[in-house]
Amino acid sequence: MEYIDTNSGDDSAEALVNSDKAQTARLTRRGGYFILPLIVPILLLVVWELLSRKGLIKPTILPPPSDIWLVFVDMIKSGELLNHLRISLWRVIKGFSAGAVLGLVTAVLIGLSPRVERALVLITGLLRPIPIIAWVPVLILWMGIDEASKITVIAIGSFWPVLLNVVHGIRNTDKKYVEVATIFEKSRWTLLTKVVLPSALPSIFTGIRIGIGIAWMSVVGAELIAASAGVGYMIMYARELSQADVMLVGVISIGITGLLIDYAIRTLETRLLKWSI
Amino acid sequence: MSDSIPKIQLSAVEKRFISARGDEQIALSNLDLEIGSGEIVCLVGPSGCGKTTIINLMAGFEKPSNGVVQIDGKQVSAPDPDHIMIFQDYGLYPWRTVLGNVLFGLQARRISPAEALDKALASLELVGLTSARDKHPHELSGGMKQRVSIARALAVEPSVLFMDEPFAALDAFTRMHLQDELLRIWQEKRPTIVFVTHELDEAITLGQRVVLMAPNPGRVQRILDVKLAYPRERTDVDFSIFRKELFEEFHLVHRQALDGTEYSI
Amino acid sequence: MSENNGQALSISRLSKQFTIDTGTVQALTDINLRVEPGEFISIVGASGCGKSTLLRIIVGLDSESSGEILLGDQPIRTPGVERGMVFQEARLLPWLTVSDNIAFGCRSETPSTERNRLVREHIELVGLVGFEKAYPHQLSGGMQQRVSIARALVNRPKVLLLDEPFGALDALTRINMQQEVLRIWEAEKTTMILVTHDIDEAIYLGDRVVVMSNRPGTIKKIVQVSLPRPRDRSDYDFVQIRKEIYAEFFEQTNKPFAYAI
Amino acid sequence: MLLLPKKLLLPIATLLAFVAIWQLGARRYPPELFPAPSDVVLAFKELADNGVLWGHISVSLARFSGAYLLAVIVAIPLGLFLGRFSRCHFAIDPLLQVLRPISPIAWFPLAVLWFGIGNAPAVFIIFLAAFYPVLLTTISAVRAVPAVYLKVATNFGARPGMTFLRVIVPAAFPGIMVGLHIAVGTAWIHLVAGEMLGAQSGLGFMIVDARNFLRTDQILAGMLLIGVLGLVIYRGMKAVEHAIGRRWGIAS
Repeated sequence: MEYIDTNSGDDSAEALVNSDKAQTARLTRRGGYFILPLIVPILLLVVWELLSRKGLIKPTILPPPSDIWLVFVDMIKSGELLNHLRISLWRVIKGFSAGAVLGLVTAVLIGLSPRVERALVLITGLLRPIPIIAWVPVLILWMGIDEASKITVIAIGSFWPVLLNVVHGIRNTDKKYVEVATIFEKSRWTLLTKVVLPSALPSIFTGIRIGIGIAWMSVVGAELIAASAGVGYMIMYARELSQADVMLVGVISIGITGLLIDYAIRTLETRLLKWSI
Repeated sequence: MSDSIPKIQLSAVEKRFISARGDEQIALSNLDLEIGSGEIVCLVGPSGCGKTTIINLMAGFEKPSNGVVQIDGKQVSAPDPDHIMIFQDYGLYPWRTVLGNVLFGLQARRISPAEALDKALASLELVGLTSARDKHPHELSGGMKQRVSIARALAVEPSVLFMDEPFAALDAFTRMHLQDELLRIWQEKRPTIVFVTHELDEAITLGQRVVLMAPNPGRVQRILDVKLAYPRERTDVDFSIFRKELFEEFHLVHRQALDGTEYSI
Repeated sequence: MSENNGQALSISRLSKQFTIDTGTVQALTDINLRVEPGEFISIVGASGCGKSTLLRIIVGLDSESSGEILLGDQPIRTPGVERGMVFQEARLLPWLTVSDNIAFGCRSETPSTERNRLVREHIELVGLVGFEKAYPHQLSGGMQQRVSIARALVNRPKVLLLDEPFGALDALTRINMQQEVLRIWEAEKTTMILVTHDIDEAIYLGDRVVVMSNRPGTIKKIVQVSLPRPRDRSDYDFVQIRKEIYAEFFEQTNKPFAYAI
Repeated sequence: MLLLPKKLLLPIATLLAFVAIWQLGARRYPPELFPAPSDVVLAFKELADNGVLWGHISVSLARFSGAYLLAVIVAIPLGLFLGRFSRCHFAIDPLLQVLRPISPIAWFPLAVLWFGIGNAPAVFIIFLAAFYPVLLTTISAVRAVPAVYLKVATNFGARPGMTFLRVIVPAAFPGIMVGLHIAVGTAWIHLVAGEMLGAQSGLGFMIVDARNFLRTDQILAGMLLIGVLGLVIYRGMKAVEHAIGRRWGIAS
């Protein structure tokens, strides 16, 4: 099995982006940290607002920021937005937990036993490249249109990145550490718990981060195709009513929620991996 | 060394850094140093003594907080192709062949391709790497890589070579071999060489003068004139005398440095 | 502290081949060496002479060699806690603190009170009191290597193998660590086998210096160093021994100094 | 076939077992709910024979390559620019951070509103899916160029143009390649999503169409085909990357 992930999104990009904290620190010291990053978004919003006011952008196509804001506040007040978000999030949590646990267990088996790996290599090779969204129609056929099919889609989506990254982490355990354990005559169990798993932990986290990202993406996809609640449904429904403002509120809340989830996991990661700074 | 104007002159040079915690640290304090044309000067000292800072100031990669750094009587303000720095990690471009790397400096100078090729080949010949001209850096051993980087520097015929622990990543035998090579090349081209190292033997093998530095704040502890004729035999009694002298002085410096640096998290 | 059980390490007719794409490489040829209990042996050689391979065979990480290695009268085939090893990189587990790393070296059956005592004792031995809770990345290279030495010694091995342990440290820290190792050796009386490419280091530390030659890796010469410790590196006898060993490495190369100033 | 390498025995055996269980298990259900592997093969043949399949494949591939190329053409220069001028990057970064986690699928309804039904929304989605990975890896690849490369260039007096074209671009190239092949993966997924949601042609549409007629066998055939095609494109990309890396002496 080759441990690449067609579904993995841009994780390597993120790893690289994180590596230049020094530069950020330098800019911070120059005082640009708070001002610079605000200029562009504010400028953009002002131009957008002005163009809309002057009638250069049709509000049915792209409503002005102020309208979007009002709709946003309305939807928060009525509880509608949060309700949809809650439903989507809950689906993600259920689907992701199932997919991640399954992925972790399979990965440990594959990582530790070449035999298991060889047994599974062709099947995984066949199933893995199928895009998650392509599962939606057939799962709806099999499991009906309610929760089960959506959760399964999410589980499939999160299963692969977790599996691949954990296997990768286990495989990439530095041989030098394994040698140290060998010299001290450690048992296989000690080797697994004290050496292999800790050293795979960064990869496990990468898997979890990508997995949850894909889960969040899949829930939206699944809800767009078939659902009666959730953010994806909210956007789809707004489209039928041609409410561009509601659609934009939905899209932006998807972005912000995704950002928050990622932030939460990163925080957890830095807590747990304080040895690897 | 009885020249009229020194090749490199540092007067009352001071360098301060702001550390990550935000407090100011003095990397170099009030440093005066003169280096003659064609001289080999070795800077040695424990980590944190500012030897790399000095060489970066001379090469123009950093600017002094106070004082003046001059080469040929002109103030150093930026890196100059007449003063080439050789780095410990070679700085070779992995996508270029050995020859391509050596050509880089000549291309930057916009020399005609034919002339550039001649110069590059001559330079490769000088370091004995003509046969490896079409290889890529990843196919070479550490010692060969460093020779390529020396060839790249020599190709532009600089008057000064700055060498920042160039052989530190090599094993002891390769290192000695390259020291001999460097002396041979110096013999032929006579550039001024400023050489940073933490190996005492290396400093005594190469340097006409050895500048011993001490940390906290970085300063010159002592300048030792190594009055030994080249070639120097590393196992000669005379060599050992210098070795011992430097060693003892160094030990002292090192003791002080250890208290400050090694045991700090 | 503990006396050595008086077991000599004897290597006889040891050879080792590696198979690579282009054929086989003779890494070691007919190595014969007897290391007395409590002795400090230094092995010097250029890179690629098989000196590290020799250590890896002794510790049991490389197998499939021909010949025999006996510790006392027990043949060595697999790794065992009676042989400790310190590598060039400290190889500390980055996710464990200093104490936990040293404790990792303890035999699994060691009861935890005993384990704590051993860890404390060895942290003291290598002079790292106060750093018990630090993670490896917070330590300097020299300190990491101290932890690694403590971890290797915590089982009171009969033989401690040191594979270029200071190769990655700067010259000054290296000198400091050499003195440390000497101090520990004098305190623990462990048999030590040190592999290095630093001739000075070999002479400074060893009772005997084994000079190995390149391809095929074989023992070229064994030089007895009967200087009292602590040794003075610029002492006349030291310099003479240095000269003798240098000659072994530079004999074939016709002098590159065909010029004079 | 007779001299099958031993290590292939186990994987093939498990695959055969998997297919066999599927075949046996499928007998107990009606084929429109749970088709057997043989049904899937037949469905595939049927689609191929009546010519529908090739049309969908070529439409999908054209859409995919067009949108992907467009994304690459926009993202690489932008990434090189933002990577080189860190102030600009710093100014624009928060915007990127908020927009990036929005799955391209979520833009779909808006895209339909903006561009109308048809080709454009699908292309837009694929573009977005490829754009971010390429942009972000390019930026970070430029910023991750080792300082010593730049120092050497400055030292030899290389002009900014030469430093950029002959040092920064080649040094960042391997990183950019990583972005390019990641983008192939994400873009391919979103191709299917885009076609399922709104297009009237392509492999994604083919699946939706099959669902509307309850042709589960065709759905599965379509899924497998999409998977295999995606894998082939992805592997091809990797091979190109590897070949270039080797030529440059970067990959070992």
